[in-house]
Amino acid sequence: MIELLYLASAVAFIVGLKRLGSPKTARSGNRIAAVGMAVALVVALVDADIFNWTTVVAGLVVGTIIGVWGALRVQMTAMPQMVAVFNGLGGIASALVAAVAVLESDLSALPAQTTLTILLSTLIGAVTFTGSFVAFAKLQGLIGGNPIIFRGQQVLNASLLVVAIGAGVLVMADGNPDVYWVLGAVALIIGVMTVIPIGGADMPVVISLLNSFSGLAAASAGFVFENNALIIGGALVGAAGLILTIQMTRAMNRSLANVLFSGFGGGDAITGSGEMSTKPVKRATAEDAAIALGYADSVMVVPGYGLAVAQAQHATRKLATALEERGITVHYAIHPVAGRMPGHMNVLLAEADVPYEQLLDLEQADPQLPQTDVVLILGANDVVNPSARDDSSSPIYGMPIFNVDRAGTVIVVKRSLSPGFAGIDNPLFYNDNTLMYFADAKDALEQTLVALRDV
Amino acid sequence: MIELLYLASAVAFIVGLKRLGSPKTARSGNRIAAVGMAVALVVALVDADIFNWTTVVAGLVVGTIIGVWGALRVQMTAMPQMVAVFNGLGGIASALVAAVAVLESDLSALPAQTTLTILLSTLIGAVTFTGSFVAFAKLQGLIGGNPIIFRGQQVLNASLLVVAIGAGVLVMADGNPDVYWVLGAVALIIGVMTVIPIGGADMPVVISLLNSFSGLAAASAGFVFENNALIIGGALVGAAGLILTIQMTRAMNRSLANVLFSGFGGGDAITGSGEMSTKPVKRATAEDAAIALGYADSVMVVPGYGLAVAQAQHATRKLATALEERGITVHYAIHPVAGRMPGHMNVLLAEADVPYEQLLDLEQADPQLPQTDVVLILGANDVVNPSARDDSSSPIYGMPIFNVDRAGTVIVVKRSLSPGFAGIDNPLFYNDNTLMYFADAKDALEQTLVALRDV
Amino acid sequence: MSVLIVGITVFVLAAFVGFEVISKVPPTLHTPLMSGANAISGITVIAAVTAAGLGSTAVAEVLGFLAVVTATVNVVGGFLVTDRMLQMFRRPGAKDASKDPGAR
Amino acid sequence: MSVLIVGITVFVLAAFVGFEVISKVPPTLHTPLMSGANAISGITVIAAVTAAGLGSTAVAEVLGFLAVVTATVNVVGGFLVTDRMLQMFRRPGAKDASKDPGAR
Ligand SMILES: NC(=O)c1ccc[n+]([C@@H]2O[C@H](COP(=O)([O-])OP(=O)(O)OC[C@H]3O[C@@H](n4cnc5c(N)ncnc54)[C@H](OP(=O)(O)O)[C@@H]3O)[C@@H](O)[C@H]2O)c1
Ligand SMILES: NC(=O)c1ccc[n+]([C@@H]2O[C@H](COP(=O)([O-])OP(=O)(O)OC[C@H]3O[C@@H](n4cnc5c(N)ncnc54)[C@H](OP(=O)(O)O)[C@@H]3O)[C@@H](O)[C@H]2O)c1
Repeated sequence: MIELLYLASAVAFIVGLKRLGSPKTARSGNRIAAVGMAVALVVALVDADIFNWTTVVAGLVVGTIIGVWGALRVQMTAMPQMVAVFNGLGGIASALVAAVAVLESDLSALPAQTTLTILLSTLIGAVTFTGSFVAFAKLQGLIGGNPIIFRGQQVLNASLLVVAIGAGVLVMADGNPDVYWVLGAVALIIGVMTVIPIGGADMPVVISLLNSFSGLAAASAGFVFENNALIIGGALVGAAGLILTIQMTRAMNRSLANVLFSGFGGGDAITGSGEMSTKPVKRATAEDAAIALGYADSVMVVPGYGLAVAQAQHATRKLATALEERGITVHYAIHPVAGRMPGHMNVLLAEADVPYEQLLDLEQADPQLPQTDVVLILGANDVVNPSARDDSSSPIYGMPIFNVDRAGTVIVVKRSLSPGFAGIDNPLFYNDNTLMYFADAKDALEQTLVALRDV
Repeated sequence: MIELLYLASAVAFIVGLKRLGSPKTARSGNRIAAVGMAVALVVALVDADIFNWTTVVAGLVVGTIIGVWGALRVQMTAMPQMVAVFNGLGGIASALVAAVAVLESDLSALPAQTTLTILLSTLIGAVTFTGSFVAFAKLQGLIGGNPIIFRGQQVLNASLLVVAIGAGVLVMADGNPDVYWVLGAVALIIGVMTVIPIGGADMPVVISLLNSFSGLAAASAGFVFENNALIIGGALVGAAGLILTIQMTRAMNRSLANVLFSGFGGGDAITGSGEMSTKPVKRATAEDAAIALGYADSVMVVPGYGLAVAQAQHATRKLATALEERGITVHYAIHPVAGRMPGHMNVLLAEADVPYEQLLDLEQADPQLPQTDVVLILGANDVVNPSARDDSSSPIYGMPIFNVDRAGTVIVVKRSLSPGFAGIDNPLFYNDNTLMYFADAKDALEQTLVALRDV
Repeated sequence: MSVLIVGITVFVLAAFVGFEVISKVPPTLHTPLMSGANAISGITVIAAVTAAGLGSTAVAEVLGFLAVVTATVNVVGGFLVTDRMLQMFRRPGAKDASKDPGAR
Repeated sequence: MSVLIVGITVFVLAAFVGFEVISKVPPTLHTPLMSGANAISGITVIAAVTAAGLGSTAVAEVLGFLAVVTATVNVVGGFLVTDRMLQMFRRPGAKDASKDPGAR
């Protein structure tokens, strides 16, 4: 019976995952999976012979409170970070479980396979933990988004790995618990070391990969406790997470290896900022923007991460409406990786009730640009950076972009010349047909709206 | 170890199935699955403690000989029948296995679940057996393709089912072996009764469904012998077969229920043949055909089952080449269900090295027909039957067809006015712009080729 | 955990794999795929050899023998005939088929 | 059949399901899907409660407690945050997303 209920929850996970893959069913899918989880948990509480209930219940309560609190107060723009945190906690949970198993049992007495799986869930769990939190820190801006690379890094990582494996072998050999803790510690360090050299812009990919890891950690914990629900759930996430990761890298047209080992996604910020201030740009005021927009026939709005930061979606909608009342056609060019999470822009603009027909994706919008009079770039940078097209030495070279420089006039609204997430300079800003309007996107839009009245 | 090898072969099945789903990998997929099977069989021979080796080896040898012989001598056009036979044999094998288990063990002593799975694999296996052979007989033309429907059929089938279930319950209750044999016998009858009311044209769908059944039978046998390789393999085929069946019915745009219970696919042959000879048709000779074709600018060839019967693919190619030398553009309109198995026409024409670019599928060819001068129909009937479009009472109503009647001239090459697989009359033949050239497709083409010289 | 439960778990998972593994298949491949799957269902040959192996009575032995024969025919014939079908798809055939899903 | 073997079998099958179940997902759904999958990986909470339950030494009990807390955060927070994300996809958003795969 117990087992059948576990199986049922496993099925719920499968169905949930499948439904999560398509927009219409996604939400129900998430809920189905949640129900499956609830069932599994209840079964576990009934099945496992629990001595210290207080600990368990207390843990559940505390965890629930933290989880709910975290999930509800996080802003849309901070979601990826949040997922990173949750994922890291899941990872460490598996590691801790393994640790308890070590404390409670005599390692040298355990059958080899159990020891092995204990080591695996410790290793993978710990790596997931620290790795996820580094990813969080990078996304949150607690540490710079740029790849942190230093001399002898490879060597260090290699030796760390050797130590970890060595420790593992030792534990397998003479079940010495002390060595086990060494392994755990090293694993934590490995997690940090493998993520810091990866650029902030690639963190979502990293998180997705670590997510797959936490699945594997759970599965190994399943082997330790001989629980199929764990094995199934873990294996599911392990595999699904991997596929998803690969799909993500494809969306940024990169390979997984390239993401992990190329130190891309933070670009060469130093030289970037070096050039920046030097070259001259055409500055624009609200009035300039209003005139350019007011007398255009067609306007293409390119929203980016900055729009999210400024929470300027409603202001954008207002300005667009005003322009349309003047008989100007307005469209929005939504880049697949604009913002900080896929669909970021769709979510924001949907929130402001922007008509769905006006949202164009890469394939639709780019061809229209040459016939577009004015392109209004709101806090976007990398996704309109021509060096992805022209400069084969650029770290984002090959990433599909909006070729806005082919449009009539380009108005860029951002607060400064500072780079976007890829951390690289943007030649677009120095073009003759580019006007730089330095301001917070929201303020800029509101002032332009005012100025538009007198145009 | 044993188990791991079984698992490996199960994985081979999965990979094989997946690869079978895409043209480039299909062949390798089939071979991978075959290897998996070989492994599993060897493991079984090693693992199972076999008393009478002679029986086993003899069985394997005889089976192999028959299998090879059958597979090699069957013609392309008879493949579906062959699959039906193989499938039926697989089904009965599972049933026989269950029977042996009954003979060798005391039913009343067995645990309930074992008895249940024994009954299941008997029931499903036996139904698959007779059902498949009826399908074979219909495809082979041993019995008429038309649905065999008689008064009280439903009642009979219902009562048969009741008897079967009743017998099952009895066996479960007091493990009486005699009742078990009754169940087996009834199951055999059920297989016949459920398939005879289905029209010949739908047999491939039925076979596919029975294929899914034989998978389930194997899986239940797996439960009886507590063998996971069997369970996995069986469940795989059970599920995959079901999906495939549904996809097949979609290709004929029908629902599975409609296929199974509508008595479609043989149509109302009586009234069909009733009308037939009465109405007048325009007869054509080789010369007429040659003239019509020779002075056309564009010709669309619509091959059908008759082309396969006449093995006229090479003759077709020759005529097409002759026409092209006259500067006439020739295309082939390949209907998804033309012939007797999906891809039937592609296979035939590929055999005659017809240039791939000239093969158009439904979506491509149909829009071109109104601009086509001459449509040459070679042994096709149902796929060009306008009543699928016009006559909502027609059994094939709703099936997508080539609207050849919208082309300039239609030349139909077939031996008589007799109906196609759906067993219904074809209004097309009586249209004013339709020329009926009554002959074997191959002869017709060769004579037309000769006649073409003097045009 | 009882063998039955294991069996059920394995069955359910395998069924899911079966459902998912068959995505949109071009009609050209329906028959070969059916035929290949059918050959796989011949896995029952494993049970057949076991059954035939333990047959003690004459009847049981005959039935076991028949089981082995039929299952073997299914396996051998099934894979062979599938291979023959697929053999017919030269590049054009294959190309065409691979185009098919896009077309529908 | 040893528990280990069963585990491996189940693992392999589940992995296949995981691979197959994620077909082409529109980029708009990458983040929610990742988040949902992450919540599922919190299944380790089952092991956590078991571990916390059998903790005899103080250390073990503390670690067990932490395991339960972290796992629960992962589960509860994960599902909640996913739901919040998906909530943002009103019809337009959804429509757009469902269109996406076609576009690429
Ligand atoms: N969508 C995804 O799934 C995803 C995931 C991971 C990484 N990424 C990466 O993130 C980047 C997205 O490109 P993007 O063009 O959308 O953003 P971006 O390249 O990161 O540029 C955002 C720009 O917005 C400006 N900005 C910030 N706050 C602002 C405010 N309040 N008002 C106005 N402007 C503001 C910033 O310039 P100032 O500071 O000068 O204002 C910054 O240059 C790409 O590199 C992509 O690869 C995307
Ligand atoms: N492709 C599949 O997967 C599949 C599977 C199952 C069922 N079906 C069904 O099969 C049918 C296929 O349609 P179809 O138009 O291809 O074939 P059809 O409707 O069955 O008609 C075939 C025609 O070919 C003629 N014919 C037979 N031998 C001939 C010869 N030697 N020379 C010239 N003509 C000959 C026959 O007329 P005469 O006897 O007068 O010559 C017959 O009317 C559809 O109903 C379809 O649903 C197809």
